[in-house]
Amino acid sequence: MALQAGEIHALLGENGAGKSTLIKIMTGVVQPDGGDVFVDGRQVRVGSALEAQALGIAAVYQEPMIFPDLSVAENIFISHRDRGRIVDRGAMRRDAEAVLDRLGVRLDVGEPARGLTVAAQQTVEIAKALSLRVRVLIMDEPTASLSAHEVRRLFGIVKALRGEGVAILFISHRMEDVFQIADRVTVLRDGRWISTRPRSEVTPASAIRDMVGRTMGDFFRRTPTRPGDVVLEVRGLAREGVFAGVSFTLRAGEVLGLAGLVGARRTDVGLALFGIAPADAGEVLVDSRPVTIRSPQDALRVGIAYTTEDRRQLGLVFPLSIAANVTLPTLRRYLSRFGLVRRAAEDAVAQGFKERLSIRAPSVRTAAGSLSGGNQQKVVLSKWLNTRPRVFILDEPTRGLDVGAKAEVHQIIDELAHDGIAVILISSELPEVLAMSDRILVMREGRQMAVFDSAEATQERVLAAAMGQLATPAVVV
Amino acid sequence: MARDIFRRLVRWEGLLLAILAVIVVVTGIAVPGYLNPQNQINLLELSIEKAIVVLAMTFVIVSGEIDLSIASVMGLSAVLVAWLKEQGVPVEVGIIAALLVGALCGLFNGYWVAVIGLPSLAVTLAGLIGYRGAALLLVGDRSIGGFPEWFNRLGQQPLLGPFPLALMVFAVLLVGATVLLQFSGFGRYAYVVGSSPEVARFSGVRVRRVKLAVFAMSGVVSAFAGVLLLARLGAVRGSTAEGFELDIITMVLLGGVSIFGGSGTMAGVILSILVVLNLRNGLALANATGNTQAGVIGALLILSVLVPNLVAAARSRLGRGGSAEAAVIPKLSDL
Amino acid sequence: MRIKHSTSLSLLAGLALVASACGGPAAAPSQSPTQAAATPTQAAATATAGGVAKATPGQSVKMMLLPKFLGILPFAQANKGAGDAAAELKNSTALAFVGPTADNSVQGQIEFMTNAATQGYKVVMISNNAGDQIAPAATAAQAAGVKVVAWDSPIPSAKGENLFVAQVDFNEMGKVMADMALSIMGADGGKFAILSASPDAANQNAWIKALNDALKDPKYAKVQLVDTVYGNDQSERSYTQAQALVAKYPDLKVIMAPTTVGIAAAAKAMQDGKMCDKVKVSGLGLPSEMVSYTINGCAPQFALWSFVDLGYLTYYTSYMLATGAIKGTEGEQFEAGRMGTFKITKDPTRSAGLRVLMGPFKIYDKTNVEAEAK
Amino acid sequence: MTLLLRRVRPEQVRELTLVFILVAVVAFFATQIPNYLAWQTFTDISTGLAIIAVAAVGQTLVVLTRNIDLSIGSVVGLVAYFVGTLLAGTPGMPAPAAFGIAIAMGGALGAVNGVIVAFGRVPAVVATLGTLAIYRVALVELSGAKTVTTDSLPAWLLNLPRMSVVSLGQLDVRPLVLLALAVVIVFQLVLSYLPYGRRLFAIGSNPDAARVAGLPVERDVFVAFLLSGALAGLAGFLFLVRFGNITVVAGQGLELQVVAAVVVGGVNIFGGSGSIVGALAGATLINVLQQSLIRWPAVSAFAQDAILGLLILLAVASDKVILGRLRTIWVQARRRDEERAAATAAEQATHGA
Repeated sequence: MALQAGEIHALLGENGAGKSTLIKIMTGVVQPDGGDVFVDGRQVRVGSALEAQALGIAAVYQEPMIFPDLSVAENIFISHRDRGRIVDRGAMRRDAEAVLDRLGVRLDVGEPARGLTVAAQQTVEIAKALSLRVRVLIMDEPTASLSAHEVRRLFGIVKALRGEGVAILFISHRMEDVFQIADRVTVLRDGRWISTRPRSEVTPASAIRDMVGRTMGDFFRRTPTRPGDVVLEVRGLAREGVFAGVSFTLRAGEVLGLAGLVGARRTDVGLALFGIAPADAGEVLVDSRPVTIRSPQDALRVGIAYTTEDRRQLGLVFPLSIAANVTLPTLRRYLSRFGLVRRAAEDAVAQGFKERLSIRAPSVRTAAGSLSGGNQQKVVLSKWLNTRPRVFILDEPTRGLDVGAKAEVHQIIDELAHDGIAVILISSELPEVLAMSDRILVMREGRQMAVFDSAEATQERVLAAAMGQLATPAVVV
Repeated sequence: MARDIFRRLVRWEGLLLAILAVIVVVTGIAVPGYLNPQNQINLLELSIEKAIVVLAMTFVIVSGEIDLSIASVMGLSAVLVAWLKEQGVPVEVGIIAALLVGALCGLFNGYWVAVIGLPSLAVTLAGLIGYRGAALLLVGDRSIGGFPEWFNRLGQQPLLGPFPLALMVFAVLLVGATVLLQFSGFGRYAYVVGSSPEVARFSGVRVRRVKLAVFAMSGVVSAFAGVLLLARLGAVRGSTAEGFELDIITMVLLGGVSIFGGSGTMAGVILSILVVLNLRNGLALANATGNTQAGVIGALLILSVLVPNLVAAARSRLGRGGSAEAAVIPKLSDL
Repeated sequence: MRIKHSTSLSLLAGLALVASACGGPAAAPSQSPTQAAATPTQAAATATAGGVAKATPGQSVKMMLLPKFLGILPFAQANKGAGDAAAELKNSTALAFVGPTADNSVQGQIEFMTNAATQGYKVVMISNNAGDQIAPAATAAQAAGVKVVAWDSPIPSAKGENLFVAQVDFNEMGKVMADMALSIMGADGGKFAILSASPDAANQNAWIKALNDALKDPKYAKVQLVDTVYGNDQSERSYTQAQALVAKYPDLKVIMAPTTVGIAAAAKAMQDGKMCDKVKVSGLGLPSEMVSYTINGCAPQFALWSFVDLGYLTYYTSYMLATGAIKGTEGEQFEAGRMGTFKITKDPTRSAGLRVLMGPFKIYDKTNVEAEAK
Repeated sequence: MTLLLRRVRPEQVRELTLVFILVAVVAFFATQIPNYLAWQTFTDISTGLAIIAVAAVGQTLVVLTRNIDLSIGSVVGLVAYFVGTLLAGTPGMPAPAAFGIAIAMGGALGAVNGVIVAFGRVPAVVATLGTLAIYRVALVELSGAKTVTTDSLPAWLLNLPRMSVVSLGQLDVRPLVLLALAVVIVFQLVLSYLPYGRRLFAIGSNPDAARVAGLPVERDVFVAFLLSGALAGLAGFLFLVRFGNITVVAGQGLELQVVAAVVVGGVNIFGGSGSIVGALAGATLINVLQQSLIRWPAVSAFAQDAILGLLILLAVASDKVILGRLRTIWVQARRRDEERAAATAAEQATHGA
């Protein structure tokens, strides 16, 4: 596989196809078993991350590799060797702001990265790669956490870099991204090279065929359901300084999409409903009865479940087995009279989910951390489905998943609706929200801008609302 | 990867088992009297209180915290029983009071750690000083002895066959702790809270409650061990059990429990207790000074991790590439 | 030096030997086998009451010298004395000088005592740091045929102890300290404070008690003891405690430290604080550590005894006890090589126990300290 | 006030809360202890603090990288003893040589820790618990039960603690204190302004990311241990200077005091955040509490430790509470500012239109 200067080269492949390993080899994190790497025609050995840097290879990882205690500016410049022997904080701040400006992002560069959202953290990663004099830039799912607006901005930068002669290896599960930006497309499958073709010769269908080795249907479509009774009613929910005035109702079997740009505070609404960061004003009614949710235990009691957007940090206990993860919120059900865990029962229920959601793992005793992203997400879903929720909040459930896994998750969401569960879907991928939701609530900077029915929702209208271009907030309940 | 972790785990406990076997065989041949059954009982009995607290400490460390105040709680409980006896309170009542105070000490630690969110190192360091101070406050510069005959006998004479009470108590607690850590819901929570407290919180686990319980348990068990120590020694002073904390933590860590929480098994800890006690006894019988004993155990602590790591690194360099990840830091396998 | 002592009365008077000496009725029947086991079977034991027993050199006796911990001078000196005695007595089994670490002293001593029986030791000579906490282990060792001879610091209740080889008379110690305080302060008297080892150091506590008793004598009417603080036998802590005493009592005249670590640290603290003119330091000290302070007047007077002699006498006594030359009963007299003749008596400073008193004190001042420090 | 709040975030001034608590403590004891606010008290406490402070600086470097160095007490003892013996044997040795040897020896002992942890991948607690014992054993074996006595030490060393560098009336600033202060300042600057210092934060904050970012993690951690050892060696030298009499128990238990200072000083025990100044503030706070308690006539020797434990806990707790409150106030102030800015911007936009 060859990567040319001034090209954007897309790399496609399902999770587990070997993309991440390829990145790790190129950035010197692991050593190859065989084969060679050439830079500018010279054979090189990328023995360490440092050597990769010297060769001008930089990577933006799918899971942000940030330093939570360092400031944004420091995160950007920590691995720079050319900034003199003494750290000039003022210059660093200015330069950091300049780099972020190129990305069109405004962040407080003095703030510790700990407090940033995943999206912002990823932006910092990109800024870090940009700030190094890169010749080869590897981007692993850079758009996964960005909203459409930011994606456009990013692509502008990527194209500019291409113009400067930088070779860009672009890895994404979003077909539309790939076709919008890539010059050439390479597909990997099961750790093997399958094909490299100019974009013009590739269609989404052919790419997917190469990736999965079979033909797949179009983007997912919901099967219609008949909504049942109102399960959840939210009136004027607010958390001081975070969001305010969120109101909606949700029926059994309905999917409510939460759309908005980064910083729209959608996740915070989810966290408030789940009791992690409780709301301090407003009312929540479940089955028309007012409830107080001050903790996740409260939420679980009334049948609200929540899957986090940060699967890596907050989703699973990696060293624990699949079964133990699945039963974590409901462990009490699997205890014998003496408080011992009934392993057989636990395994049985996990096995059930393994089959139902086709979790690919050797057994339910396998450590959750060893699974691929898609399968991890299915374990997370199993864990919460096992609480038999009435309301299921899914925060970015398909982030970082490949097409196959994504489709499976969509399938699951559809089934949830059919089973009469009320679903709140938080997603930055507008097509996903549009395709999956019955209604779409659009937020902007902590305020509810509009609620659309799926019939009246279009990409343009939602985006306009998310960017605040509606004259008055239209609240359609 | 899971199998890999499992192999690693087996390797860790296998390593300890191998070390134990070598110690027993070599000492058995070289040191007369070592294999004598009475000696085997002695070597356990001499450190049985520490071994008991090791069990509780394992829970604390697995759940990602540390309790440095254990030795001071042991001292305080022993002193309390003695002081109450002086005030005319029967020893039986004194023991119950000591256990209660132990639980309170543990809950007090737990409150600041779990509810207020202070680092356990700081809190229990304050406890280390404070609880010892409370013991000193009660006895001052005195030594209190003269306990009822039944109490001394329980601590100093064999109860059943050649086995003293404390040994049997340890056996029971050992089984209990193993079941609790490896097979119960509480143990599962301890691992989860230690491994990733945030995931636990997002999964509806009452993290605070788990931590409070772990600290309370640590307090009660330490207090209980303090009472057993009192019975064995027959007298108590302000300094009783001083400095035990480092020995106890050493045994837990050698057992393969990660100081960062979330990993380690009771089997490893038990093997570690046996390794340390047998080694110390073997050396002592061979006329090694306490200094030498401490040095050998210190070296063992380092080498037991270092040597396998170096071997693994060498192997990965010789063989095909791959990660030079630490080989024997045991991780939690399929729970 | 930390020597443990307990003020509490013992329930059991201990050995039948001791019990008969005390005439106490409390001797438990369970102790009888101990006596049987401890009684030497050798017919060679020929000491008669009133006569002076002599040692029979050349016998093989496995003996252990167990200090509080290893690594400090006084115990090394005692080991040297014991080694001298072993050479004189031609004991073919080498003396074991083993001990715990300083931070594991109590627990370590109990372990060594328990293991001694397993190892087949005939005598354990212990400078006890565990107070009465060693008693059960010592009693068990005796039951297994081990003689337990305490030196430097006894087992307060005398339970599990055959004999105590005392360096000086503990009551005498109180008077010596009071005298030193008075002589330093002069006839006008004044305030002084004690800087002790740890609060449960039984030796120090016994001496402090003796000092308090001694101060009741009208001779010391103007000598006022204002405070007792503890430096835990650590230089760091003792040093700051000495500083604090001066801050707390501006008119303090003497710091009395009955511990070698404490006295040196206090002297250094006064010297560093340029306060030697105001506050003097006294107590128990090693001449080699104190010589400069004595010469420059920071610590004009202090006392100690010879640890070499103590080790020598302890070894001699223990050897004779193990070989049956003496039985370890009250009133026996024996000859201890170069040190002359000693007598086993009741220990008047404890409620039970037998004692061999070495003595005497040596008071050091400008005139004699340099010679001794060499 | 708001301007200040806007520019400075609470984390950056977290040491101030400790200073505030310290002032409160001093004010309290001043009402309780006669002649407490005397220069003599300052001299006594500051000189004693110097040793802990120097060791705490080294410990901070290590803790920032998500490691810990428990061998410090033994290193201090071993170096103090070794250098003391050396000086006793060769009285003509110049002061800088002794000073250098102490640091070099400490550095060597620290390097052993560093190799085991950074390259041998042994968890730091395990490694340094081991060397804590081993270094102490080395000291006991090395000593042959001999004590370093003040008498055998050269005069310049004995005079050092009595000297005053600055003497203003009753205020004496000892060379030990100045040296410790210099160490604190130098290393605070290293942490703030050298890339190495920033990397220590990065490594402790996220070791995986540090590796991926190409930071020399192993080397940096190794150097942190080496520095910690070297500073412990320096502390050992100060220990020798101050106490003169060095036995085999010298420095025993110092590691707990140092770790306490660092933790109370707000250095995160899991790495990534903290400062040298904070560690100094922590050390000062604990030391002032200790020293004040033994000077407080109202409290018996037996009650001191019970109170000390409680006070340390209260200090740590109030630090946390105050800091949390400050953070809230700061966030609110920031938000108001932002809203105001947004309003102004909107206004300008309308005017422009």
